[in-house]
Amino acid sequence: MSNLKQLATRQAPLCGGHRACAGCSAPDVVRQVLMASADPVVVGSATGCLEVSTTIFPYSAWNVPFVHSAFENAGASVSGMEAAYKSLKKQGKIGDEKINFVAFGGDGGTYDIGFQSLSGAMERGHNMMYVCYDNGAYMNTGIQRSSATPRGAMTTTSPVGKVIQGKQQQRKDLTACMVAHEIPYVAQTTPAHWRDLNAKVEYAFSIEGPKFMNVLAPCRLGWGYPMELTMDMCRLAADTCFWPLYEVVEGQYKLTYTPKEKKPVEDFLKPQTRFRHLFRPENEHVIAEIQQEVDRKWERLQKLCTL
Amino acid sequence: MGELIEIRWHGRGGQGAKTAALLLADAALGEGKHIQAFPEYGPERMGAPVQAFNRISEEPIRLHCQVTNPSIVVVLDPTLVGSVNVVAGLPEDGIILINTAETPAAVRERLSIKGLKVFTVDASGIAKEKIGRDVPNTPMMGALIKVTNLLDFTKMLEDNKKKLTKKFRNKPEVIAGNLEAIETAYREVKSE
Amino acid sequence: MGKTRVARTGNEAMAEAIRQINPDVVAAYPITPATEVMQIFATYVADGLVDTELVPTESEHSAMSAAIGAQVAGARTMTATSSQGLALMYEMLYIAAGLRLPLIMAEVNRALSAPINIHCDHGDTMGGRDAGWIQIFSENSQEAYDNLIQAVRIAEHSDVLLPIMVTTDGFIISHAMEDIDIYSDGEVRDFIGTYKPLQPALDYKKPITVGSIDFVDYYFEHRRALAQAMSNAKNAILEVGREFGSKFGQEYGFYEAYKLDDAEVAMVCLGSTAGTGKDAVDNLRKRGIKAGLLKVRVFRPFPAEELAARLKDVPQICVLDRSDALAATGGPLYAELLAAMFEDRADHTVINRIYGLGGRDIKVGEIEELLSSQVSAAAGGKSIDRIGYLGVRE
Amino acid sequence: MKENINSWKDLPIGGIVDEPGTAMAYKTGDWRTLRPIHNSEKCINCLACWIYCPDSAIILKDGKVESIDLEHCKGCGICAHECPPKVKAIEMVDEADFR
Repeated sequence: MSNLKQLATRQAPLCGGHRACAGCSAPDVVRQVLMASADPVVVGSATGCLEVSTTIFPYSAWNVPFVHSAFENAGASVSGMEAAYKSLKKQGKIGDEKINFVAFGGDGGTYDIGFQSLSGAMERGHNMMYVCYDNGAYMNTGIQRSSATPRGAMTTTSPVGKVIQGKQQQRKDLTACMVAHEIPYVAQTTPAHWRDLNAKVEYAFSIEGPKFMNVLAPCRLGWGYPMELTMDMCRLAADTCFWPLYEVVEGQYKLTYTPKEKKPVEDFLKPQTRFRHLFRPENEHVIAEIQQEVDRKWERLQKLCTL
Repeated sequence: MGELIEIRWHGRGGQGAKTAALLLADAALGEGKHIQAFPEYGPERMGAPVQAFNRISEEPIRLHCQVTNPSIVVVLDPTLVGSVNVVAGLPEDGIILINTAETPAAVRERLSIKGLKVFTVDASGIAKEKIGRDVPNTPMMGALIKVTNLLDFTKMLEDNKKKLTKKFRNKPEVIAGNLEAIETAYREVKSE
Repeated sequence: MGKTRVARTGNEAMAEAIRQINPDVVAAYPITPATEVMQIFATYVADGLVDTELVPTESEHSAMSAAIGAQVAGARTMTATSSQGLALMYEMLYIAAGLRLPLIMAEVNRALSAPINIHCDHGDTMGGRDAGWIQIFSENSQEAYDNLIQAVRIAEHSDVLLPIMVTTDGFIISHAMEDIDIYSDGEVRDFIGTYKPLQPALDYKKPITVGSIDFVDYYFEHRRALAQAMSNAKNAILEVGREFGSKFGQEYGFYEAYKLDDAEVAMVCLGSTAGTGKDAVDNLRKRGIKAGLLKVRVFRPFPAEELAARLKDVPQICVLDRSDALAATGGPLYAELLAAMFEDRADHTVINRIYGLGGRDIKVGEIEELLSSQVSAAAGGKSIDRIGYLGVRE
Repeated sequence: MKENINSWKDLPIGGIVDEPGTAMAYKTGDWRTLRPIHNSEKCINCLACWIYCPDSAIILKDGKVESIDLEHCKGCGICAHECPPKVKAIEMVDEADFR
């Protein structure tokens, strides 16, 4: 694990001048992930906020090679790049320096439209890391629900109406889906826990094969909280066990952070306007159900960690 | 343009009609002829009646349509006779060669065939005896050459020997069996 | 020059060409009738006969996406597909062209659903005709093989840098064995040369950003450059076709004319039907009808002027389309050929200006200026460019 | 790469941006309504502001916070909020005071 002084000596992968919203966490995810690599990186990306805001022609915020082609194909696109690297290296057409291949996608490009492409890339065993920056909705197109949107959240396609109030379904557990791929490394973290993130990414880069990181990425626009609280939102997600920090190495679960005191999920929901309607008396049962779900999953995770 | 010979093969899915067409094309190519070999494609699976086709010519072949008026028909499976119209499109002087133990006269009577030159050979019987399995397509090649003079028999045999040697390097008995089967069928094919 | 005459199906011939090209990366997903191309090629990979990394993706969309990734990275990359597979790639076809990647595709023409049908028509290729891919049709296995070899040089030509698809007719060619001439590995490799990517993404010392977003300020200019590349492809196709002829014996151009010089009636078509058509022409001539045939080899870029010029003196023309544009105006070849020939024969002057791409504004004054300049050109007997652009930064 | 490309003929092939970090030429500082003021006397150089700044606007020199890149800082206030409570070396002040 590197400390901040060491990380500060690394080349900044992303410069200023990009058009992400003020207080956006996605650039933090990118910077922290890529600075954890001591070797050169080549980055691929799904269409989404990150890609759009960082590559407005002729302005690119990327200091490293960056390739975007479409929304649903970051897994496939980076697997092609990795195959090219293997082929050209084998033939002596390029040098044999190690390159770390990283794919970034939002929850839309990862949980939903890009799920098949991600699954294929992981199954084929490419030596690459896929990082999902999960902000829990299709923020780039104006906050529509995704399968990562939590139960109860208000989005533009899961609005609060007279008979239906917010998203009716639980979120998909993508991290678990990736564990089921039996790849060498799967982890979940947040950018607020930079030490945790750094340790996970450094480890991931040290091993061969496909790696997957699910990184919570608060969106102050879609979540509706004051923009300076971006990192606090991550901490609340971890401390309420809504978003536990853990890793799965070769199938072995390990919690990498246990809150000193598990906070009620209300603490995570309350500061966000997307959950505001849940605090009306008639909806309080939804919060109770969300809490039950968080508890159930937290208990299961703890059990998995003892296996 | 030189004479274009068109052949239709009838068989059942999995029985080797396509392979027979490919083998014949390959042998013809070995004699410097221009060739085509193609199966009929549909959703048929193992056992269904299928067809395959050949075109053989001294000149380059440009046609890319189906063969509807072959001058030669080869029937690999005797049980097809009567259930599939195997003589469809054959001209008056067309040739039909059938894998069956029956005589040409018996087949002609059973199918009420008028005109045509009918030939039969018990290719399955020969294959079982010489190769040990019912793979009628190689002996049928021998019979086909006997009744059509399409290719030089000695050269074809030589060509087959080379290919079989390559394919069955470790099974000399299969090579010998195949060659014997071709020769036997060449000798035993029955005309009217 | 070493030629070997062999018996090959269209799929085998394409797989043979891909083996000789020895691409750095091949990414593909199986689909009838193109499946065999990759099946055969996979055996070459398994036997170590090529240096290729084979990426057997989970869909055609991912196959094209992986191919794009590989080509962007700096690898010479190929794929093969048909029908629904090509349709699933459509989104990525446009992107491969927009990114100016000289990808090479072996495409086996098959009808599109519904109803599902595995046999040949050209509807699949036609669906991608405006995607910015060069499209070359093959009459037989020999042409499929020859065209794929030329495709590398055309796509990678420095004036072009566009993806290219070489098509064959499904089953009719793909699964039919024919005798063809195969050239030696060495000569094919000399002909295609080595691939030198312009700015490979793997070059981390010179980081580039690929696939950025354009707003109204740049999109039209990027598309204008793409259009120019397609226009430049015409010369490259002829140049490569001539060089191929001098090296391997058979020269290729935009089309093949058969007994056309004195023809009173000519058929125009794409693909394998041209061969059948030649036999029909011979038969008609025996019957005293002066028939001829024009086989269109290159559909994109569409050689409009050249085709119109070649058919100028033929009074009766019959266009055979193996696909329907479902536009109530006939097939695509018919529509495009008709447009090409209209210019010489019509009483009207019809010009075309491409405008407003990527949201670029069009103003009242611009329309006034355009129409008035057309009127005054006509009044003054001056010529006016038939095709042009309005509002792009020249 | 030229910032204002006039002709389509001058564009890099394939729409690529052929140099890294060209976004530095684009100033997002004018998005700001609050301005971070860094007090180097209070600063303990823990670099929390640097690791969390989404706009790469914390300028370091020899591992210490030197200044804030006001040409690109969008004024989100994460740096001030993440500065340890006992340190509070960054203060957000009204941008209007500087106009």
